[in-house]
Amino acid sequence: MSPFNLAAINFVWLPILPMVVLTVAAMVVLLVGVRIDDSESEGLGLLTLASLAVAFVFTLGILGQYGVAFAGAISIDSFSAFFELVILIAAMFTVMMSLDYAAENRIPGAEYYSLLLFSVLGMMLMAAAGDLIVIFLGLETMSITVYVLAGIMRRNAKSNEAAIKYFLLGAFSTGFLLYGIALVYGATGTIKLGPIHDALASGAMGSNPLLLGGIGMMVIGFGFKVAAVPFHMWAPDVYEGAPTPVTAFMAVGVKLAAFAAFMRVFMVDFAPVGAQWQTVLWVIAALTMTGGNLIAVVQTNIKRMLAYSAIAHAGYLLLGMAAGVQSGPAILYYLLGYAFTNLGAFSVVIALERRGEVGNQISDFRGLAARQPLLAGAMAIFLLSLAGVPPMAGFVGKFYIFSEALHQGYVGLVIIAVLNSVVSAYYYFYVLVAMYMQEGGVEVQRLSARPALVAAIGLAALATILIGVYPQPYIASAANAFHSASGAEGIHSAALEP
Amino acid sequence: MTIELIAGAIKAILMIVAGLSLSLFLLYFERKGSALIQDRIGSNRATLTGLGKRMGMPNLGIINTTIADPVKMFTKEDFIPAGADKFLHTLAPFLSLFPVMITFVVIPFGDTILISGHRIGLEAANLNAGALYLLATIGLGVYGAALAGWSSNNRWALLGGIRATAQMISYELAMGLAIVSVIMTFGTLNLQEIVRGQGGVWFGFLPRWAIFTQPLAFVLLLVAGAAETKRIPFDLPESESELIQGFFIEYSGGKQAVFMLTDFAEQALVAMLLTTFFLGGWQIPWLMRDGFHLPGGAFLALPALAVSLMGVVAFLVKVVALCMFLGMVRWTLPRFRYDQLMRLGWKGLVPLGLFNVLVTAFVVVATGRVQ
Amino acid sequence: MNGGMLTALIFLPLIGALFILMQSEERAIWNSAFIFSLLPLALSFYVLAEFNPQVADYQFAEQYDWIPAFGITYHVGIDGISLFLVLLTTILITLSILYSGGGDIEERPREFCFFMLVLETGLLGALLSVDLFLFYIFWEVMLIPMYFLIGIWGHGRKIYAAVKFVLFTMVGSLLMLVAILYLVYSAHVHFNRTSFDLPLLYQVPLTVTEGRWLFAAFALAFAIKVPMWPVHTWLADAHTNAPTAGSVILAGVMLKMGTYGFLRFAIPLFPTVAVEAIPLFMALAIIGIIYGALVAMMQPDLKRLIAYSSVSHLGFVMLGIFALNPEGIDGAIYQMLNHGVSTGGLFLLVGMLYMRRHTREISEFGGLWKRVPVYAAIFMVVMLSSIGLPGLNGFIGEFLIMLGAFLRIRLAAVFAVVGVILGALYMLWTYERVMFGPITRAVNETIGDLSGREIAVMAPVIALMLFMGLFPRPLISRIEPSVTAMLARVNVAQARLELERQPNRLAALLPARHTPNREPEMAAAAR
Amino acid sequence: MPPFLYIFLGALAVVSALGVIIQRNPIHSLLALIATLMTVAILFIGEDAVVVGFLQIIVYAGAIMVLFLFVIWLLNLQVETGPTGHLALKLFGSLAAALLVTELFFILAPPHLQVKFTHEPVGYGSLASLAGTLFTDYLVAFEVTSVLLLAAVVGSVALARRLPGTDDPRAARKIAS
Amino acid sequence: MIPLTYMMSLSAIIFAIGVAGVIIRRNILVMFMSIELMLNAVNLAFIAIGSRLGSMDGQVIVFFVMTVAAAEAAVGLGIIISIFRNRETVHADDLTLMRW
Repeated sequence: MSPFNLAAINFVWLPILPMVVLTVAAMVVLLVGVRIDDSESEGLGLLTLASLAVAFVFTLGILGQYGVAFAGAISIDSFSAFFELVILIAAMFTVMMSLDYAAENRIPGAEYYSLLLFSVLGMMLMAAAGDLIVIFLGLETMSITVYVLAGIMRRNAKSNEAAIKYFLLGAFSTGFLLYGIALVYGATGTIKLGPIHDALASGAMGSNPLLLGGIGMMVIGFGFKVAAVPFHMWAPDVYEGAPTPVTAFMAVGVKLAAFAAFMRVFMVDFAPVGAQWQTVLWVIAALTMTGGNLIAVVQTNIKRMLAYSAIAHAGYLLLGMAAGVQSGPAILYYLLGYAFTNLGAFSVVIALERRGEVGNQISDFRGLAARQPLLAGAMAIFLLSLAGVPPMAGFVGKFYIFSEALHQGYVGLVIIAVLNSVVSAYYYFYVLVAMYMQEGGVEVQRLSARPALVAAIGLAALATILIGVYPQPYIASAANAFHSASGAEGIHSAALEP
Repeated sequence: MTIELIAGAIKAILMIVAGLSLSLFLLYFERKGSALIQDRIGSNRATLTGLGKRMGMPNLGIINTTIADPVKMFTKEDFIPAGADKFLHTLAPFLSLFPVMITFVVIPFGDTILISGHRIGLEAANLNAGALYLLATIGLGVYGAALAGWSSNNRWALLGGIRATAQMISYELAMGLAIVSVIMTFGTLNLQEIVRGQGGVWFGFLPRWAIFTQPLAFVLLLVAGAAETKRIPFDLPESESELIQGFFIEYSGGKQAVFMLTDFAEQALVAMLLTTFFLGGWQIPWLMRDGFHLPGGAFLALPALAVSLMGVVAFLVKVVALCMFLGMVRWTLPRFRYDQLMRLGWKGLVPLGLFNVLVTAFVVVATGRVQ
Repeated sequence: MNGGMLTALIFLPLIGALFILMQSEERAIWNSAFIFSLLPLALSFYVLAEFNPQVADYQFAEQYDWIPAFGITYHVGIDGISLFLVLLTTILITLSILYSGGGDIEERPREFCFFMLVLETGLLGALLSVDLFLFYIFWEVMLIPMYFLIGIWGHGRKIYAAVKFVLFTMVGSLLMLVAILYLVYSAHVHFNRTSFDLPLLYQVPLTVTEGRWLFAAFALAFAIKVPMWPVHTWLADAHTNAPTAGSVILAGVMLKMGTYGFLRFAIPLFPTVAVEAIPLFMALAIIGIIYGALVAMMQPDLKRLIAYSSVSHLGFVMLGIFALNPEGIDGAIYQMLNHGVSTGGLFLLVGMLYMRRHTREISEFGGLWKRVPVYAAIFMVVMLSSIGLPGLNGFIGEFLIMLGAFLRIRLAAVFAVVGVILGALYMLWTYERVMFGPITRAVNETIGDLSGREIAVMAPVIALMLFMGLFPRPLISRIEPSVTAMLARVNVAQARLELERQPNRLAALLPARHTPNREPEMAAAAR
Repeated sequence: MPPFLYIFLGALAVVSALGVIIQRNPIHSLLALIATLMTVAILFIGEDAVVVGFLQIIVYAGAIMVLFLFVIWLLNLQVETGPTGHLALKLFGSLAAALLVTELFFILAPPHLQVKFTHEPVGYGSLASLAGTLFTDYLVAFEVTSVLLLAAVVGSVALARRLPGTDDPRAARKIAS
Repeated sequence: MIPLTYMMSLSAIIFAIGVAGVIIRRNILVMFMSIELMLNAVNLAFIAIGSRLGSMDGQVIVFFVMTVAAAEAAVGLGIIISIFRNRETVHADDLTLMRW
């Protein structure tokens, strides 16, 4: 008889049901899309939107459940559900932004939307992974599709360049991540997250150089994905060159997924050896915040500026990670606010953009407030949130992370972060200056003919304020989510009964 | 231990030599056989009998083709065109021949024989992952043609090389799928075990050859194998009328000979694969270890050594017959167009192969032969 | 009965702001803005009427859970320190809107009114918050409208001024945020309870080093806002380039946020450090007074002149605060109100002049009194109030401050007097250059006197000056209890400091690290 | 695997790997890479990873590398003329690599290398054990690879298929200029 | 069996060569090849560790890595072709449309 215990696999459909939905939807989109002209791809977009919504509903079912499925490959907990939900929201926003953009720029619809769905699948896997190999495969599914999405405007030289740069550095970082996994595998004898945690928690591993090497390599690998300085050099070029909805998707979705995996591996499973990696993250966080913010100041392209701002925000998030397990919920909350804010900001950029790269410069925002007061107002909300001005979501997120970091005694790092916030205010406010205090700029066209985009902007603005003004439920769910992964009832509990 | 090593070495050399000499015979068949089919005389010095018709000159007959041809070619000038990549140009023919030669060593050409108490299997290397080894080495065959085409600094050669590469990669897929279904049927990667699994009979008379359980896979392997050999109707990489020999247009002398040798060796190899996977390898219908068990119930006892040797002969017979068949196909059919070739590969053979694998999987599961 | 009063006060302007966003007709915008500024004004007078002068603690207090995860509550309350600042805010906002509607702001009135009212919410919220988190939020919220007011409706290098203003303020406030977080963390360690509530945080025991750092962070934030020398450089740019209403609010109310912050947060939270820091801050205050006055004297631009006079005046306020005795602080608060009224009035007047001539260069004017006698008269009153002429409001504040400073450090009072003299000097000199002498520019011949609306704007200002100059008692009596309560903490700290310097006195009473439950006996000892 | 074989293969692997980054001609780099792949595959087999070793040859050397070859042809890459890369970059690269090796050597030095040695079970590395593990513990991962490959196919088609209505941009550019 | 240290050292050397290649070379294709070198080094490490641990995990991972490498190659080469069509270069230093 087979030496393999099939009963131990624990087939539970619930956690992968949303992913199955997405996979099927992607194939349907591909098949349907064969006969649809690139300039009429809105229908495909709506189909994609609907499937994401269905996946969203199914994902809600994971909330409150705990355990592992598929022989430990999938973790069932609110942590994964939280990230999956936010990722799905980000994807929905991306689709809403893309509906007109894709058709207008003649992006091949079937490929675009199906790749988007595949990418979301990869991200969700990263969030729900229960072993390192699923993290790796999720990461690759996400990355490979995003490489293509970045370069999907094939006749656009910038888009090409973005794709190749992202691809080369992404693949390069994958090598480091894998080597890290290999070393961790050597040190602990397993690649399943629960057993790794148990092995590390037993205390015998404290200073095993193999483990430390592995952790270091994995930091490099994840550092590339979250665009932490000094592994950030791809981000600005890629953000600038990629089609704007894809940029939004990268700035939010990829970052969410990368942090989901990063946090699950480091803050949950490597937590017993936290002292070993927190110092490294300290340095990286400081570099990332400072580097991102300082270079953002001199940018003239709004996408590039937002890219550096995204790097800077990764720095704040890394600050949370460096501060240790306590700040886990803060990072989750921050990511939630960050997601809406950034999606909104990129939506506004899309609203301004026209074929041929008009509308990508900060100077194009000049006088926007006079012509489109509501659009400018929404952008102002997003920028203020990014700058961390109360009462927007960005402020409470920063507040949360800083306070947790301070409670862990990271005063120096918090002060660096705070000074960085001032620097960041400079360039965010520069856009406000352009919108409200200067003349010129580009005319916004057809806003009324783009209901999905307008809806995206409005919803994002609403969410940015709501999450900031009344944060309690989101903080509670973030805390609940994080503790479900790291707490006693987390991934190490007995398998969920099917 | 030692004797196994020595035997292994001997068997390997034997097998390679056999393969190569088979190629030489194929060269002869190529000359005369095609002439026969196409109703022409062919090369008139190449006769089996060897009796010269004119001037009483001694006619060396078959030797003329099999020995004199290579000797002549190897003594010609080895020409490397200007601008060619000398290193790769020299390396390419051997890269082409080498994978084929090392593939021969895993083909089982007979059952075991007992020599001074040592039971020696009649295959050069009895690999547990033999089928994978096959796929691996066949996969490497691409590089010879590819690099020959590239290194010659000749656009016909490059075109030929590209065609060869694309074609071989495409058809390898179908070939792999065919082999996979056979592997699934027998549940092993070991070629000798696959052959052994084809011993015995169904219904009292039908040999348990895989061709009867996997007819589709046989056809797939046959077609894909023919394509792998880059011969008509799949000879687009070297089509004389378009590319004037394709990827080895710039080769002369010994290296050219090596390429030609590779062609015939590949043909022999494909025949061996077909024999091993589908035609029972060295199995002879109704012949067991102890002798013939004919369907009617008749029994003819034979000594074990004789049975083994008969197996070797049977293997050779099957291989030669298949070689002839492949040759006949070659001499009969016209050439494909390149798009037809690709369409056949990707839209015909690959889906069929996948379908076959799927059906095989269902059957295997249904009959409960899962480990 | 009084529940929800302060909430209504804070959020009425915000509701008004949102309401205005829906308006499109210009008249309707100004009218509704004015009405929505009158509502909080009325409410604040109601609060004044209901305010109990005997109680030192927060009145009208409301407290609801807001973000329980952080122990953050929505806690607002009003006491003697904030009472009149609230009134000042509502009055000045109303006047500014009234004034701006009269032609000063012509483009994008909707946004202007929106930002003004949001600004009012921010200012009132910051004044009324008892929860530190809430305070911080309003503290930041008031930044943004002011930024837009300067940047959109300002003059000259308005963008530079706006950005400079925001960045300066942000540096301080974010460091203060860190300090707040640290303080809350210490509270968490000590009371095992996370809370941003001010009364609780007053009790947090800190080591000397911690206290110094935290005080430094708070003090930096507030000092930038005040602005104290040497972090005052944003002020001149912001004032000069802001629109009139912006300057009025900036000088009238916003600068007070800094001094208010010292009184409400920096000093009572860290009394020991505050006592230690008296010499430093008094020195800075005096430098500010004299420096501001000297620089103001040299300014060719009226607004810039007033801006630097603010530096000087707020130096007085800081001097009073850091006298850390009832006289000084009462005087400081009184002077905050005075400065709000008189500098606000001055900015309004300069704005009116600017509207007529589109310049503020002093050299452009001269001999105006003949053409605009009403204007000149009002200008005179306001200016004299700013100088501190007895009978007008400025005198009371300056007197109290100098008294307080004298009681603390005599030399300081001497310098302060020099400041007063210099102040009179540059103000009168300016007045002379603008109003008297021959009319040198032909355009000045034709400028018209104040309109009815402008007089309506200035009348309450004059009335306030007279009232505050003649009847200080009703104000001081309401301010005093809260100040005394606050000073009790300071006195305790001071006593302890003195004890530490002379350890043999009452050494038994002193624990190595001061704990809050010993406070009553300490206070007794101090007396 | 006997030590001499390891030394031989290891040296071969290192030399050919160096060849990848030293060769000026992309095709030669590619050949060096193929050589490395083959050597590594043999090392795999020597480490009882027979199936994976052959897969390495079939998939990597037999398929992926041919793809590279095609692209090199398609792009008609010749020997790079002029200096390859900047000197500073070269220095930096070599330095980084050297540091990495040093660090890894430290990590991998015998006193530190603490791996729980367990004897291989029967059938280790066979197709059966590989497939068994693959379809039980790594079932999800395996299914994901199918999605991954599909996504990759869709992606490369999206990138490389000829756009409707466009010809070679180079031709278009020539006409334009 | 060869000591694990030796195998891992070999893998480390190849990995480092790959890293150096990515940094040194400016030809995108060769950079990509160097990345493949890195992946191979990783595979070697996995195999070596797996066989010492006696678990099949290492080999399974290698299987996955190869799959991923194939997918990456397909997409990466697609991108390279696409960029070559537009720009007629595969030199990383020529891709300077975006700076700072």
